[in-house]
Amino acid sequence: MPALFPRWSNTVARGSLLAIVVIVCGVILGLMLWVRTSYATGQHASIAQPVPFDHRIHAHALQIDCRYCHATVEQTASAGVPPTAACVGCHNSVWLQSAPFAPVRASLSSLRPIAWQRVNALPDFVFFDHSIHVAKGVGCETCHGRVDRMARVEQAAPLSMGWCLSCHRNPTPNLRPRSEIVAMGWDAAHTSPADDSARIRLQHEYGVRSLTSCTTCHR
Amino acid sequence: MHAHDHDHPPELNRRDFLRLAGASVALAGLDGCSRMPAEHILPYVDSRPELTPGIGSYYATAMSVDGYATGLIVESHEGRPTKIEGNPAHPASLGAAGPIELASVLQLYDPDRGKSARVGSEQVQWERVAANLAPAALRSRVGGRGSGLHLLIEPTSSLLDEELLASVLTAHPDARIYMYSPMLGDGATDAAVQQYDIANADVIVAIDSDFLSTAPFHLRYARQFADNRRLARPTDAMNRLYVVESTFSSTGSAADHRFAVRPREVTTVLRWLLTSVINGDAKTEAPAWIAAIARDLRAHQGRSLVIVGDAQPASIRALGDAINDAIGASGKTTWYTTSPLVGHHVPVHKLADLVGAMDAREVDTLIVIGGNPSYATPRALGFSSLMRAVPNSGYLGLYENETARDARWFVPMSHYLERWGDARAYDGTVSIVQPLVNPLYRSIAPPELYATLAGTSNGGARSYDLLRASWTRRTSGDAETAWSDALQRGVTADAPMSRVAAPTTFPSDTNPFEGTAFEVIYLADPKIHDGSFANNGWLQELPAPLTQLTWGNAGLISPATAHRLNVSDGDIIKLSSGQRALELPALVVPGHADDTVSVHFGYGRTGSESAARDVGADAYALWPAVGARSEAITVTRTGAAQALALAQTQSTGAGRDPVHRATLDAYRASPSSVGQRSGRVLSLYPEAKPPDSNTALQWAMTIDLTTCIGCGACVVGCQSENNIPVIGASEVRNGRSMQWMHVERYFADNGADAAMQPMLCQHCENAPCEYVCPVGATVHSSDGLNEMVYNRCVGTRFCSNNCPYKVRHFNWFDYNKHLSETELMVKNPNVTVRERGVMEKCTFCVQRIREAEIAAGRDGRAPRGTDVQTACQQACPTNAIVFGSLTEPSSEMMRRRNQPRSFAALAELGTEPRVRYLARIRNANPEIHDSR
Amino acid sequence: MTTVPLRRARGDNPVPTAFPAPPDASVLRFDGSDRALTDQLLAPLRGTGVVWWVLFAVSAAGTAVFAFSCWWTVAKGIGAWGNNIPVAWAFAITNFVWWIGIGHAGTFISAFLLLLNQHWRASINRVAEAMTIFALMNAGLFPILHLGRPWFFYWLIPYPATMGVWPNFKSALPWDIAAVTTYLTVSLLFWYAGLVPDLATARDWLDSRLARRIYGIFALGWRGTSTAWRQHRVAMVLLAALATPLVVSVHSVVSLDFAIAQLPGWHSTIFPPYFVVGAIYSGFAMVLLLILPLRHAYRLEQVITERHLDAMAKLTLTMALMLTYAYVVESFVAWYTHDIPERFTYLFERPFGTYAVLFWIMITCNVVVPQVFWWKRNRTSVGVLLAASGAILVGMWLERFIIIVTSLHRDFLPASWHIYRPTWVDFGLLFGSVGFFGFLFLLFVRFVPFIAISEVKRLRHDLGENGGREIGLPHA
Amino acid sequence: MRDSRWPEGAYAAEFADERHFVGALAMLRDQGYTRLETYTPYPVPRIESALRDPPSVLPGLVFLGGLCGGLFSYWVQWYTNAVSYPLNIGGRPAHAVPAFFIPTFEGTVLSAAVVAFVGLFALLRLPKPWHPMFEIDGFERASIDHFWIAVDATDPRGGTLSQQTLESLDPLRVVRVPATS
Repeated sequence: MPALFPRWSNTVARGSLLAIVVIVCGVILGLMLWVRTSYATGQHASIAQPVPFDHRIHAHALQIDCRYCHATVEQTASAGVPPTAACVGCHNSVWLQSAPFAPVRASLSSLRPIAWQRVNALPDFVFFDHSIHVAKGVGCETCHGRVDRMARVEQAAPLSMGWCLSCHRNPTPNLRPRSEIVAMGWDAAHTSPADDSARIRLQHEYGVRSLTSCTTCHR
Repeated sequence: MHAHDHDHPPELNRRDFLRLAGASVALAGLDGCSRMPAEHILPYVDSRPELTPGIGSYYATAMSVDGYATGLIVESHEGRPTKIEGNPAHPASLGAAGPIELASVLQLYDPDRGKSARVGSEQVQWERVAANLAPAALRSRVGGRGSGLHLLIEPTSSLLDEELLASVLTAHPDARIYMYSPMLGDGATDAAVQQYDIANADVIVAIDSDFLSTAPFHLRYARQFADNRRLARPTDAMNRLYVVESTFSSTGSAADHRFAVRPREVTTVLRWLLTSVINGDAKTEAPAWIAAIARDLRAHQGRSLVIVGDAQPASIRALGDAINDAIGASGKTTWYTTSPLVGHHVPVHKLADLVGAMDAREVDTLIVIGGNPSYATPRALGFSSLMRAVPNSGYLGLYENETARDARWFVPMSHYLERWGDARAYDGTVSIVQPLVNPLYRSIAPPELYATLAGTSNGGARSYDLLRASWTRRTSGDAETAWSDALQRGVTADAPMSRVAAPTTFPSDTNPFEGTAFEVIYLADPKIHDGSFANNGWLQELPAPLTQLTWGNAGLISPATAHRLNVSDGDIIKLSSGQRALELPALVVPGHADDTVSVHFGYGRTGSESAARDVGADAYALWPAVGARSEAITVTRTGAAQALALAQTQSTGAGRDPVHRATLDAYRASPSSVGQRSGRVLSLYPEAKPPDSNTALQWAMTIDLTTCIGCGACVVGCQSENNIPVIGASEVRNGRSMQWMHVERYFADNGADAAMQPMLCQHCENAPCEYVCPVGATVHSSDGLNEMVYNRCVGTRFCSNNCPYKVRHFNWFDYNKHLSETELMVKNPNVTVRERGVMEKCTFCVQRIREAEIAAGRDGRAPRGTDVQTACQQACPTNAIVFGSLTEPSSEMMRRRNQPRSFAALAELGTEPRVRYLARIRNANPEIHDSR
Repeated sequence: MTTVPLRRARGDNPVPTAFPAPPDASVLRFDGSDRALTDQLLAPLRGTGVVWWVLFAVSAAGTAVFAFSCWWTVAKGIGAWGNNIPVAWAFAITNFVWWIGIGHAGTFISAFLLLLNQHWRASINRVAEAMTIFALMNAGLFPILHLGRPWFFYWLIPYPATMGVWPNFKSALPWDIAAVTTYLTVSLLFWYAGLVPDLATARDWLDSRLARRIYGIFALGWRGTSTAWRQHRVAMVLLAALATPLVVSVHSVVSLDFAIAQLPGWHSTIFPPYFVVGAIYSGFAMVLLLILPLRHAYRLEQVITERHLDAMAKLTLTMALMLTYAYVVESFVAWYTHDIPERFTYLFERPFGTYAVLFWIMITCNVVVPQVFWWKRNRTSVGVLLAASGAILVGMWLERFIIIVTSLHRDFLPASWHIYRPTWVDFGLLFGSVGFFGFLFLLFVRFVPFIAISEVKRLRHDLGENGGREIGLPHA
Repeated sequence: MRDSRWPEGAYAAEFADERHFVGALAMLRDQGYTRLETYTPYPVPRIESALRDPPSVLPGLVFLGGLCGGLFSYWVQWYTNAVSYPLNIGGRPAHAVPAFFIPTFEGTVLSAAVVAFVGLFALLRLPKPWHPMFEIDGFERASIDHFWIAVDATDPRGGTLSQQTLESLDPLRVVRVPATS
């Protein structure tokens, strides 16, 4: 009667042991990496809006101030999505007749708002306040990226808690003069040591503190 | 409709809320967990400066209970009212609000409200009903002079209503108007009401009067009462309150001396007191304490006061007037004014007259406006069946309740937050009632019905027009400015009611009933009043003052009586008198009068209100007659039993006395002995660093147990501000109450005294809950808050075990799962709605703190401790709760905290709470030793 | 019984020898060939009788109840249990502590006694170890099931999360995780390492080629070379040396779940030793409850002799006395503190309060009943042993229940006091977990050599040959 | 393991009795055989005196394993609670030595135990489902009640002589064992 197992089973046995170890570690490691990818965070996902509003035209070409549409960014928690009326301000009736404006027309006639898709979504237990960040000298660009280069607005930052913390622990590098709040590409243009010392001055001027208490954001 | 708005700028502001509901719900943060659905952003269609998303807006309005208005400020988010607060400018509020007012915002969103008009069982538009109510149409029924037309209205003090009712009478000269509410009884139609000035009364004797928590104007009285017993220094003056009552009331708990007497002894006490006051120390058969009180009253000529409860018959209240005359109180601390209720320009009749008319088949058309007479009348009166017999009966009300069931047609009435109107406070001050939202359902306001009846409109009239018209009519000078001013301040310039002489009634000289075994006393419920608020979960779940009973009523009896009847809490007893009988569970209350059973009205509802149905027992079934305060009764033990939903199962402090108490004299003798017991404990760890007050404010709270009357306003205020769910009777019975603020009650062992201790998270600097949490879901903030991070909590519940105050509450189930869309709208968008399986607890209203900080940051200034008021503090009628920062020594909070009588709960554990209590000081009369 | 002190056993060999000193022969009375011995000890692997099937069906049903109760809890929420505020912990944690405790005897017998050269352990350590593992598997389920949001249990483990937050190691619960995980892992390794030679025996002894292959895989190709035996012995002694401190540490850590809280009835310095004793105590009871039927069913009277029963009973009695001491001291200290809540909990609430009946049942089971073991006759009477063990297991469960619930339901502020009443789910989980334990144990008995064959053979040759003179002595 | 490399196979002898087997083993040693291996159903201490083995390295490995485990556990706690996100928890210091002690202890024991277990089978070169000895019919009894001695065919002393030497010890039988690879 031959042995229970053939010669080559030795190799198989050790191979499979190795495989088990590798797979288990691999799965855990893989998950940890995956949640950090943009697939998981929704970064740079292209989101279609009911109206093909192009920030490149409005923010870049026409140089319209962000606050013209996002009017409440300096007063309230939410930056504010413009009321349909705001479009009509510039887009006269002739313009309104074109196909892309159909939702706008519908909204005006039905008095129902345009259902924009949310791009930068935070969980409901996170209370983010635009006004205070703006007041403390954190620019739009810092979190929203080069909106003036986006045909469709996309989420520029991971919006993970770790990401928030990185700035809340050390806000100074992300400060800029309030006058430059809406400026695009400002950070890239201000990287000299002089700018760094300027930022430190701003920190004192604006009374910027590192806030890492939980209830700063969770209430 | 939108174009239409522009005619009415003030109303336009708060219209489009249903349209916004979607966005609002999304903002409210209904899901505590991190799974995120694709969300829509719904901006406004047209820009409106006064309605900025994310900023709460505040509007002044007024709510009437039994016709007496309390001025309120209502917070509104994206067009949906979420929070009620008192209006400091209003005499009946002085900034405070009672449980009923605070909870009324939930009633607005009540899914059980009547949603559409009907005739018979057929759903119709209001206009259809209105057509039949036009004078022409109606005369064919009720005769040319309208003799067949009878209106039964709930008490109202609205000038507009009175005007329109007058015009109804012009259209139907012989029509009759009746005004009824069970709590006012026939008093509703009295020409005069008695006013008190508590602020200037140093000695107060309250006889069967809960003037601090249920009487009209109680918020004002409570504030004035508390202001005279703040004791900033031990040597400060302090007023003195004697309470003589059968049922232990909030007022009783605030008393310096309380005497429990049987209802029928009230007359005796009054007569004794009268004699003693008049005859000085002349010999009477009265017990010593009567004489002592009399001396005290006389010693404070003109600065003393005797209050006899409104529920007592006029003949008995007349005795009180006599005493007040004798002690020089009349004209100084008490006086009479004309009643603020309608009836001065239109004749209003008593309910009895209507019943008579219905009996005599004289009623063709009966229209009931508000109230709920089919339920809230003595069953013996048979109102329900009489109403059914009326050929054409209609009901305008919030709910399809018992009365609606008896009415041929029904029209939903607008909630006061949905309609325009006006109302007088108890002292006659007029306020404009302005709506916060468009009616949720196709409902109308009484003025619109009156206008229809008067023929001034064919049902199309809107109360806004009617009000503006009437306003312009009665305002001399610039009506517009006066109008906008009235809207902003919440009160108008109108003069209060004029003083009148006391009504001449002859004091009764016979006791109502002699030598009976048991008596029953009927009381307005401190939570749901006469039953009109029975469908309000916040009120039903609010532990009743002193009894701590939720979701229902009980027959309250004294320990001695319980022993005599051989019953204990929950045993069903049967009260019967002749044909009338009532079965309900007994509840033993120390300090209750012996051989007396107290029963509260408002329970045992059978209407379409789902939350109210079958909760408690219906006292109206036993009530002998309108206005009856008490009667002789036989009490038997049925042997059945029922578990009561008690929020607190222990009645005394079990020898631990968590509340520090002392008499004023003892406190003055040695102030330090009353306050803090030291609480240093040894630790393996180095001494914790004192919190850094340079970088941040250090939040703290001080609660004065001397002025706390246990009314529960703080509890409801907190529930409303912090999205605390309603969990129902069975969960309360399971000990799963969710209220972050709980007014704990400790009876003295002899029942003579009851101490109240509002218990909330103490925000300990060495918090025991924090170091046992495995995931750091509860940690300390740099400004000294004990933070609870719902979204980090995994629900080990270790924190609750280690919390010596047991102020943490756990979401055993998903308590928000089955809320209707409207109920979701009452949620505060600035507070996370907690999901199943997480802990929650008082946060010191951290959302308000952070908003204040952000606001300060926007303005580039440092936040101040005084920028923030917590919800409980705001609601408190007696200002017993103050909040602020340890870094501001001059603040009221710190000044109180530094009083010698301040102490920390369970200080010996070394938890270093940020909440401090002020010991309960009673201004005892040294001459009296036998409080009972 | 004679023991050889570790020092003498160690000699110049870097590790202590695992071989016992000259034993008295009463621990093994098998008079047959090694072959016969193997045949008897491996018999269950060839199939079992109807009794096994009946028990299996019962325990399988229990397992189903367990599964359903778990599902119900997760589906509905912890509200399905009777827990409330103040009694936020109740049955689940009681079960957790109870099962962990039961586990301890296994390690005590297999590791602790191995170090102490208690030769008689050879015939019961495998069963004891298996019991430990199954008890721990049960215990491990409860804390997770007990969470309000069990799906986030991994937040208690330190891993680099995108949230940037970590567990709080000042809390006793992460300590628990560490302790229980360690304990379960070490027990498993110890058990399996000891099992390998017997799996090899099974592999070589069975007939069906498939069965032999299956056992062969788990035997890892063991062939009993001298090196293998030597290293194996060293490894076993090392593992035993590592497992032994766990016997003390694990339940000490569990006791800290309570002791670090400041609750009267929990906040007590005596807790760690008190819990350890209680744990081993309940564990012995469970071991007895398991081996007595086995002994009868597989006619192992010659392998598991009266000497074993006697020794077990004596140890049980010892534990009972130590536990009694702990009870007394607790109450004395409470009285001595003059602290009102402490006195209330220990001197009033427990003996005379809401749950007084349970308290007195507990005293009877844990203190009174084991006193029967003062008499030799009782120590060796199967009936008495079974009855006493059952009583002790009930008593120990009640002890944990009383510690947890009576302390919680009336603590500092009377206003927060509230009674606790369990629901059917609570009972479903308790009895279900017992069923699940039985389920696993029956499978073990059927498919795994439940007596350490090689050790027994070794033992019996030590007994057989020259009075075992040389045996267990160091080798040059 | 002495039997893991048999380039030219080995000679194996089977014994039924422990005494006889031990005696035979001693005899082989005296004759100068060095590449011996035994197969027994249970540990036979006297083998070790016969074939002098070096002391095991396992204890050393286990000590190192425990040390690393302990250090790592403490480091994790210190880094997470005191460095990465220090929080004010109940007024206690972020670096709470007494608290960190317990997980450190558990970490030590855990890693030490894992090293002991893995180390054992690594040293024994297991798992190894196949071995030339398994090719012998009836070798099964080596784990039940029989004792085997194997001499490497390349043993300097023996070589082909081994067969006779083994037979001279009068075992149950002597068999030729195939090479290992």
